Amino acid sequence: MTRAALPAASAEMPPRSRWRTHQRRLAPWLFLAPGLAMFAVYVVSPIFQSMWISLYDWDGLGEKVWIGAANYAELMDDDAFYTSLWNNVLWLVLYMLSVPAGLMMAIFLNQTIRGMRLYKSMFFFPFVISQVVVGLIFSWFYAPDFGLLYQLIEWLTGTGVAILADDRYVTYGIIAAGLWPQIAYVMILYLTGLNNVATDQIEAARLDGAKGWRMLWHVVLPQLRPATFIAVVVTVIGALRSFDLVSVMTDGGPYGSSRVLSFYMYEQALSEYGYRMGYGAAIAVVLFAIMMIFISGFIWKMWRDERER
Amino acid sequence: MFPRPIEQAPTATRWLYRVAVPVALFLWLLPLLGVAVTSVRPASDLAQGNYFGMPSSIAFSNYREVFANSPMASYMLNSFKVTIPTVIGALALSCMTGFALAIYNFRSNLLVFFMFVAGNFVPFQILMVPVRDLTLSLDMYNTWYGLALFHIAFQTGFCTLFMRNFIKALPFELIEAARVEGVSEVRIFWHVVLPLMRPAIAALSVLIFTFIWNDFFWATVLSNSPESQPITAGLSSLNGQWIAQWHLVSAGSILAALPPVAMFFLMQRHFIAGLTLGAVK
Amino acid sequence: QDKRIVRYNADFDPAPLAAMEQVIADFEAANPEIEIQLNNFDHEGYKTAIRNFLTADAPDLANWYAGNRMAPFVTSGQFMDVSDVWEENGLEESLGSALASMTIDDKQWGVPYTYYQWGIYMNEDAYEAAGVEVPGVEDITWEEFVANCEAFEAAGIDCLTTGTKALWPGAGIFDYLNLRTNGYDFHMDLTSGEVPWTDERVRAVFDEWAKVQPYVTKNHAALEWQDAAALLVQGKAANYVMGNFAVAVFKEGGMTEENLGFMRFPEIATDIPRAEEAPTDTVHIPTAAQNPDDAKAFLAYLATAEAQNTINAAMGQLPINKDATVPDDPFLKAGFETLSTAEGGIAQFFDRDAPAEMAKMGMEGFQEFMVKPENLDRILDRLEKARTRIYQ
Amino acid sequence: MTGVSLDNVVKKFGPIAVIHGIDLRIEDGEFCVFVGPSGCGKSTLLRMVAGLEKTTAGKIHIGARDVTDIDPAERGVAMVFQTYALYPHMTVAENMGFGLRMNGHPKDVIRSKVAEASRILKLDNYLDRKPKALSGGQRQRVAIGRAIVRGPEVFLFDEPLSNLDAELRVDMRIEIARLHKEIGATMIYVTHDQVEAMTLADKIVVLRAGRIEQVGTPMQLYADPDNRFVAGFIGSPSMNFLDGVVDGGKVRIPALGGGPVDTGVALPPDGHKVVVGLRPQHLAVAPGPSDIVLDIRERLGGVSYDYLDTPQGERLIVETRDDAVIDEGTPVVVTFDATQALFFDVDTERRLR
Amino acid sequence: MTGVSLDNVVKKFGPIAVIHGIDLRIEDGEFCVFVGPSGCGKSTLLRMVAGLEKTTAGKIHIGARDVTDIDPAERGVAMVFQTYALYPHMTVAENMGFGLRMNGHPKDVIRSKVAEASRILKLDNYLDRKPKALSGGQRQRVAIGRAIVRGPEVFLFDEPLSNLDAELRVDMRIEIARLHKEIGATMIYVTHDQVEAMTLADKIVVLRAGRIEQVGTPMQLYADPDNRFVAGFIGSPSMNFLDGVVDGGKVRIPALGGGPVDTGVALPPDGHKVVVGLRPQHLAVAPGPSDIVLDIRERLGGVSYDYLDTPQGERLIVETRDDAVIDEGTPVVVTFDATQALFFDVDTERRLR
Ligand SMILES: Nc1ncnc2c1ncn2[C@@H]1O[C@H](COP(=O)(O)OP(=O)(O)OP(=O)(O)O)[C@@H](O)[C@H]1O
Ligand SMILES: Nc1ncnc2c1ncn2[C@@H]1O[C@H](COP(=O)(O)OP(=O)(O)OP(=O)(O)O)[C@@H](O)[C@H]1O
Ligand SMILES: [Mg+2]
Ligand SMILES: [Mg+2]
Repeated sequence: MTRAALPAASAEMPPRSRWRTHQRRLAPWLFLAPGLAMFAVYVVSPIFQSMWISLYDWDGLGEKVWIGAANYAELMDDDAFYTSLWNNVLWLVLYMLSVPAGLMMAIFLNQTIRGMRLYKSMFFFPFVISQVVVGLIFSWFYAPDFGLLYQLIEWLTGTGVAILADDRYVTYGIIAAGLWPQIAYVMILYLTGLNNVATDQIEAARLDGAKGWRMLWHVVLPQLRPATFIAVVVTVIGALRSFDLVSVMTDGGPYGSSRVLSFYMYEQALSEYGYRMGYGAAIAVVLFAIMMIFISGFIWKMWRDERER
Repeated sequence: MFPRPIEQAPTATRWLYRVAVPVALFLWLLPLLGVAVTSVRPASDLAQGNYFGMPSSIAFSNYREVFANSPMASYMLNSFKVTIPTVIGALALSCMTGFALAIYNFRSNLLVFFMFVAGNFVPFQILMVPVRDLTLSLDMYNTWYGLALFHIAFQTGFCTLFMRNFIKALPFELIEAARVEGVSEVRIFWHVVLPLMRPAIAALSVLIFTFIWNDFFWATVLSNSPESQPITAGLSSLNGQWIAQWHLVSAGSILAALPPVAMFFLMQRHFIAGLTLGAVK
Repeated sequence: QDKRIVRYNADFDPAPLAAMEQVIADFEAANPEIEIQLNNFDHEGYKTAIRNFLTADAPDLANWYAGNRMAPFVTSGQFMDVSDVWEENGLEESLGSALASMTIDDKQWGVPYTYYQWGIYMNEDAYEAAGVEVPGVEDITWEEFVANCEAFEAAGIDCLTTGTKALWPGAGIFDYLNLRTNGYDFHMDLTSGEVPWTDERVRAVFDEWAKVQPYVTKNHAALEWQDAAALLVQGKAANYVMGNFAVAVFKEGGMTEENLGFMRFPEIATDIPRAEEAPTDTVHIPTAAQNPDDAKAFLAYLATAEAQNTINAAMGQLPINKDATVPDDPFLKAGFETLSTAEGGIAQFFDRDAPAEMAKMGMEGFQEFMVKPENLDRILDRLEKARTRIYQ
Repeated sequence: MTGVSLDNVVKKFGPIAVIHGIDLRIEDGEFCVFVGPSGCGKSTLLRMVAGLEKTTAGKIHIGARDVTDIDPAERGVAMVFQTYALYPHMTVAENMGFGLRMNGHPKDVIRSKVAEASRILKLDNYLDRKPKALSGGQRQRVAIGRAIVRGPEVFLFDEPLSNLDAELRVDMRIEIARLHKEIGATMIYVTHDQVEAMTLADKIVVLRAGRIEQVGTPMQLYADPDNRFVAGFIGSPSMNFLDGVVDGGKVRIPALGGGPVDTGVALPPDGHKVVVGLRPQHLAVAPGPSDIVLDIRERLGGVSYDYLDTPQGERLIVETRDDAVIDEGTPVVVTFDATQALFFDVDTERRLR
Repeated sequence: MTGVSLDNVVKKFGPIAVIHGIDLRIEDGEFCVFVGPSGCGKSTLLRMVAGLEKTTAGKIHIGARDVTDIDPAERGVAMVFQTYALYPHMTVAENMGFGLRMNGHPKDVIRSKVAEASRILKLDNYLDRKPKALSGGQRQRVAIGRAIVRGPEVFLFDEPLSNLDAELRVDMRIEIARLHKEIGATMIYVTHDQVEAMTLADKIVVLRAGRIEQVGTPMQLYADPDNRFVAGFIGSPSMNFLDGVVDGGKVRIPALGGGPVDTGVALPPDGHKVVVGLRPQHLAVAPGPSDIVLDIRERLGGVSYDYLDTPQGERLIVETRDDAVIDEGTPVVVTFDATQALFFDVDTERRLR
C-alpha cells in the first residue's frame, strides 16, 4: 500500500471569497443579530423608556406632562409605597425560608426506595403549576368559614381567622402560599446538588467520624454551595417578582395591606382605578434598583467564575 | 451519598421511612388534593357545606360545565397558541445567540452575554408600560402573537444563558476539527453544534413551555378579551364570575394545571436538567 | 351575505346577559344587515380592561357608567359624542331623568339603559329567629336599627353583612350614612373634592358607622359580595346594604318574596331631605369605533321603551325611559317608589361620583375603618392628603 | 497486635457476588498490596476492611477485635482515596485536623499532631492553602497526612498514585515506601501498577474475579507463579506464552523451531499440549534464516523491544540490551534460555512443577 | 514538495510570548515529534501549523505555499486531537466523510474514500456505530481515519494516545508507525511520552519554554545531547547528574570518590566545576565500605533500580540487571564506565565536547 491509493493533494482549495476570509469575524454578529434585536426592542430599551416615563405625569391616554422627579418625591411621601416596600422586605426574608426547608426536604427524599422517582416527581408538583392556580388553591384553603385552615384554627383556638381579610396575617398567608412552590423548586435544586455530592468526601468524612448534622454542616453543605447560591438567587428574584399571588389572592387587600411593589406598580399603572403611568414607572424604577443590587451581585460572581476558567 | 442510605438502617427505620414518605407527600399535596376532589364534587355538596368530606358522588359533569359555560376551551387554545410559538422562537434565537457567545471570542462577548443574563432578572414591571405601548402601536394588543413576540424576546435572555453555558461545555475541539476540515461557520452551527444541543433544547423546551403556560402577568397586561386571553388570565377572570362555585374554580384550576404537569411527567429528566443547568426562572 | 359587524364589549352577569342577547336579537331582526357581536367580560375584570381596549382594540360599543366615572374617557377623547342620537330620537325627553348624569360640556356621551335602587335587604327569617320584628320599608330609625343589632348579636346572627373584597360594597354603606347624615349636596361636594376629609361632618358619618361596625360580618374583607349574599340567604346575617341587582342572587340562593325583605336606609338626621343612591348603567361608542353609524342605530334602539322593558324585566332593574314600564316585582316597585319620592336627590355611587383615584383610596379607607375603626384618624389624614393631590 | 485478618468474607451487591469468600492474614506492620485486573474486587475488598461496604458474610478482624459490623470511624483505620477526597473548602491544616476535630480532641492536640504530620510530609509551607492551590503530588501528600494524623492502626490506600503523572508517581512511590519504614503501621494498598506492587509490597495478593489467585512476596510471584494468570500478570512487558507439545518427555515449541527442550517438571503424556511461558528478557534475537519476522523494533536508548510475528500467528516480545539496528521485516532467529521457561497446563492453566 | 518550514515564528497571547522565534524544517514524508515539558509550547506550535492559532510573527510554509495567514481549511493539513474530537452524533462513516461532504464532494467519492481508510485502519465492522459505542483505541483510529480520508499533505497529532491506557497505547503506537510507513505523508506529532518519541520519530524536536533545545534523530539525542536539559529529558530513568571538579585535565567526582576520570573533551581550567552526566545503566553497585548508602532498592523482576544517597546529598539511580537482594541502608561502592560519561558546563549547561 503506497500513498498512490489515496490521491495526493486532494485537500480542498475553494476560492477565497470575502465571506470565507472574514467569516470568523462576522459570524458571531450574524448569529447574534435576531436575538439581540428582539432583546433590545423588548427588554433593554423598555427599561430606559420606563425611567423616562417615570419623569412624566401621564394617564396613558392623553398628553405626557414633564414633572421631573415629582413622582419620586410623591413616592417618598406615600404610605402605600412604604407598605409595599415593607411587604417586599417581608417577602424577601420569609421567602428565604424556602432554602432551608427545601434542603431539609431534599435530604429527607434523597434515598432510594421503591417508587422514589415517582414520589419525588409528585413532590415537585407545586412548582410546575401556575401561581394563579396556587393562589386559587390557597384562597380556598384560607377561605373564611369553610376553608380547611380556617376550620383548623377554629378547632384549635375557638375562633377562626380569615387570613386574607386580616392585615396582620394577610402577607404571611400569601407568602406561605408562595413558599409552597418555592420550596419545591429549591428542593429540586438541592436534590440534584445532592446527587453530585462527592461520595469520596462523604466516605472520607465517615472515616473521620463525622455524622449527622456535623456531616451536613462540615462536608455536605460546602459542596452544595452552588445549589445554595442558585436557590438564593431564584428565591430573591421570586420574592421581588411576587405579583401573581397577590393579584389572585387579595388584589392587594384588605385596604392595600398586602401590596408589594410589583403589584402596586401594576395597580397604579393599569388597574381599574389606576392609570398613572408615570407614577407606576417610578415604582418600577425603584423595584428595578433594588433588583439591580442582586443582579449586580450575580453578574459579578459570574464574571469571577468566567475569569477563573 | 448523603444522608446514609436507608437500606443500611435497621429494618424498623426502613419501614418507618417507607411509611413516612407517602404520608409526607399526602400532607404536602393536601391543598392540591383538596382541589382535585372539589373539582369532582357536585355543586349540591358545596351548598350543603360539605367542602372537605367525602363527595356524595363523583361529578365529572363539573368539567363539562366548565367547558360549556365558559370560554375555557378558547383559553386553553390561546395558551397553546402563545406557548408553542414562544418555545420554538425562543429556542431558535437562543441557539444562535448561545452559539455566537460560546464559540467566538470577540471583544464585547462578555458584555453582550451579561446583558442577556441581567435582562433575564429584571422585574417585569419596569418593562410593562413600554412593552404594552409598543404592542399597542404594532396593533398586536389582544393577539397571541403580540404575547408570543414579547415572550420570545424575554425568554431569549434566559435561554441564551443556558445555551451558551451548554455549548461552552462542549469540547471545543469539535469545532476546531470541523474548521480544519474546511467546514464553514454556518455549517458548523448546523451540522456539528445543533445536533449536539438536543438535550439542551429538550430541557429548555419543557421549561419554557411551563414558564409561558403559567405566565399570568403578561397575559393580563397584553390581552384582555376572552378571544385572546390565555388560561391563567382566563381562570383569574372566571374566578371573578364563579363566586362560591368552588367546584368550577377547582375544575378550571385542574384544567389549567394539567398541561404543564403532563409535560413535566413526560419530560421529567429534561425538565430537571433544565432547571439545574440554567437554574433561574 | 355580508353583514355589517358591530362589536360590543360588555360586562353582564348571566341574567342580564341573556336579556341583552334578547335585545340584540330583536335589534338584528329589525336590522338584518347588522350583526352585533357581544363580547362579554367578567364584571371586575372589565373595569380594568376597558382602558386597554378603548385605546388598543376599540369595539363599536362599550358598557360603562354614568356620572364622574365616564369623565376621564370623555375628557381624553375616548368616548364619542352621541348628542346627535339624543337629538334625533328625542332622548332628552324620554331619558330625561338621566340627562344630567350623561352630560359633560353640554354634550351627551352615551345612552343609559338601566338603573337600580340601593337599600337594605333583609332576611325576615333571621329577624324571626332573633325575635326582632320585621320593619316595613320606612318605619325604622337608625337608633332602632342599631338597637336591633344587639338582638341579632345575641342570637348569633350578623346584623349587617357585606363583602368588601372588591371594596365597593363598603362604599354603599358610607354613601348612605353620609347622605343620611349630611345630605346629597354634601355627598357631591365631598366626591368632587371640595370638602376636606378631616371635616367634622365627615367624622360625624364615621361616628354613626362606628355604631354598627361591631355588628358587621367579621371577615367581610375576604368576601365577595356574593359570598355575603350567601350569608344573608342562609340566615347567618339579617341585613345587607346592596343594590337591587342582588335580588337575583338572593332568589337564586333560595329566598322568596316571603322571606326576603327590603327597606330604605333608615333616617339619621331628621332635618335633611331624603336622598338615595341609584347608579345608572350606560352604553357608549368609543372614538376609535370602526362602525359608529350602526352602533348609533343600536344605541337609539337601546333607548326605546321596548328595549328597556325587555332588558330591565330580565335584569330586575329599573328602565330609564319614562315610557317604559316598571317590571312587576315588589322590590322594583318599592325601589321605584323610593327613588321617585327622593326629594333630596339621587346620587350615582361613591366610585362613580368621585374620580377614580380618590374612589379607590376612599374605599380602601372605608374597608380599613370597618376592620379597624381605631385607625380613623390615620385614614382621614391619608384621604385628605390624597384629596389635596388629586383635585389640585 | 494490629494485623488484619479476613475469614471467608463474601460481598454481594444485590444478587451478584463480587467477593467469593476470601481468607487472608495480614501481619502487624506488613505492607500488603492487592493487584488484579480491573473489576476483580480490589477496591471492594479494601472498602470492606474500611467498613465503607457492609460485609455480606464472613468475619473481619483488626488486631483482636471483630470489626465486621463496626462503624468505619471506630475501626482504627485511615484511608487514602484515589481521588484524594480532600475537603475543598478547608485549608490543608483543617483537612488534616478534621478527623480529630470531629472526635472532640482539644485544639492544641490537633495543632501539634497536624504539625507533626506536616513535618513528615514536608507540607509546612502549605498548611494555609486550599487544596485547589496545590499540585497533584501535594494533594496526595495532604491526603496521606490526613490519614497519619489520626494515628490509625491500619492504613488503606486505594490506587493513591494513579492520578499523578509518571514522574511524580515515582517520587510519591518512594515517599510511601519511606513512610512505611518510618511509622511501621500495617498498610493495605490497592494498585494496578506493576511497579508499585513489586517495589512496595511485603506481600502481594493477586485477585481475579473476587478470588485470590496467589499470595506471596513480589519475587515469589515473579519467579515462581502458581498459574498462567499470575505469570502473565506480574512482570512487564508480560511473559510470552507459546504453544508447546510434549514429545518424548520433553517439550517441542513449534513456533520457535529448534529441538525439544528439557523441563525438569512433571509433564503430561506425550502428544499433549502445554503452554510455555518465556519472559521477554530471556529471549534473544539475531538476524538469520527463519520463519519468524521482526515486525517492529522499538529502540529506547538503553533497551530495545522487538515485536516478532511467528508463522503460527503468535506474537513475541523480546527485550534486548543493545540498540543495534535490525531492519524491520528481517527474518530473525530466536534463542532462549530453556532453564528460565515455565510450563502451564493448557486447561487448568496451573503451573506444571 | 510538502514539507513544512517555520521561519522565525513567534506566538504571543496578549503580551505574553509563548513561542519565541522558532526556525524548523520538516522534510516531505518525515515523522517529526515535538517533545518537551508541559507548557513549553508544543501544542501551540502545532496549532499554529494547523492554522488554529494565528501566527504573531514569522512565516509558515507548507510545501512551497506560504500559509501563514490562510484558513485552516485551506492548508491541506489534517489534525488528530488528544480528545479525538469525534462528532458524537454521527456514525463512524459519517465522521470520516464529514469533511468531504461539507466541501461538496459527490456521495460515491466519499463512500469509496471512507471505505479505503476504514480498510487501512481495520474499521470495516464499525462503520455504522456511533463513537460512543467504540473503545478508546477504536475511537482514536476513527480520528485518524477522518484525517486520512481527506488525503492531506501534512498530518498533525496532538498527544493522540495520552487518553489510552498503557496496553492500548503500545498497540496504537505501533499502528501509527505502520500508518506512516504505509502512506508516507509528512507527520508532526506532539507527545510527552518518552517511548513514543523515541520509537516513532524520524526527527525529535525538544522544546523548552518556547525555544528549540535540540533537533535530531532519537539516537542522536540519546547518545549525543547538546545540553544538560536534553540529556536529562531523553532517557528513562533520567540521567544522573553529579558535580565534578576539573583536576589536572581530568574530572574528579567527589560524590563517587575514586580517582579523576579522563574525559577526552575540552574542559575548563583546573578547579572549575563541571556537571557529570551518567545514565543509570552505566553505573553499577556492590556492597562495600563507602559513604554512599543504598536508600531503596526497587526490584522489578528482570531489573532493579537502586536509589542511592551520596554524602553530598545528591541522589543517584542505578539500573541493575540482576535481582540480588541488598539490604536497604547498606553502604555500597559505585563503579561506572567513564567512557559513557557526559560533561556539561555548570552555567550554560551546554555539553562540553
Ligand atoms: N455499588 C456497587 N453495586 C454493584 N456492583 C458493584 C458496586 N461496586 C462495585 N461493583 C462491582 O464489583 C466488582 C468489583 O469492583 P471493584 O471496584 O472492587 O473493582 P476493582 O478491582 O477495584 O477495579 P478497578 O481496578 O477498576 O478499580 C465490579 O464488577 C463492579 O462492577
Ligand atoms: N489561549 C491561550 N491564552 C493564553 N495562554 C495560552 C493559551 N494557550 C496556551 N497558553 C500558554 O502557552 C504556553 C504553551 O501552552 P501549550 O498548550 O502549547 O503547552 P504544551 O507544550 O502543549 O503543554 P502540555 O504538554 O501540557 O500540553 C503555556 O504556558 C500556556 O499557559
Ligand atoms: Mg478500584
Ligand atoms: Mg499540549
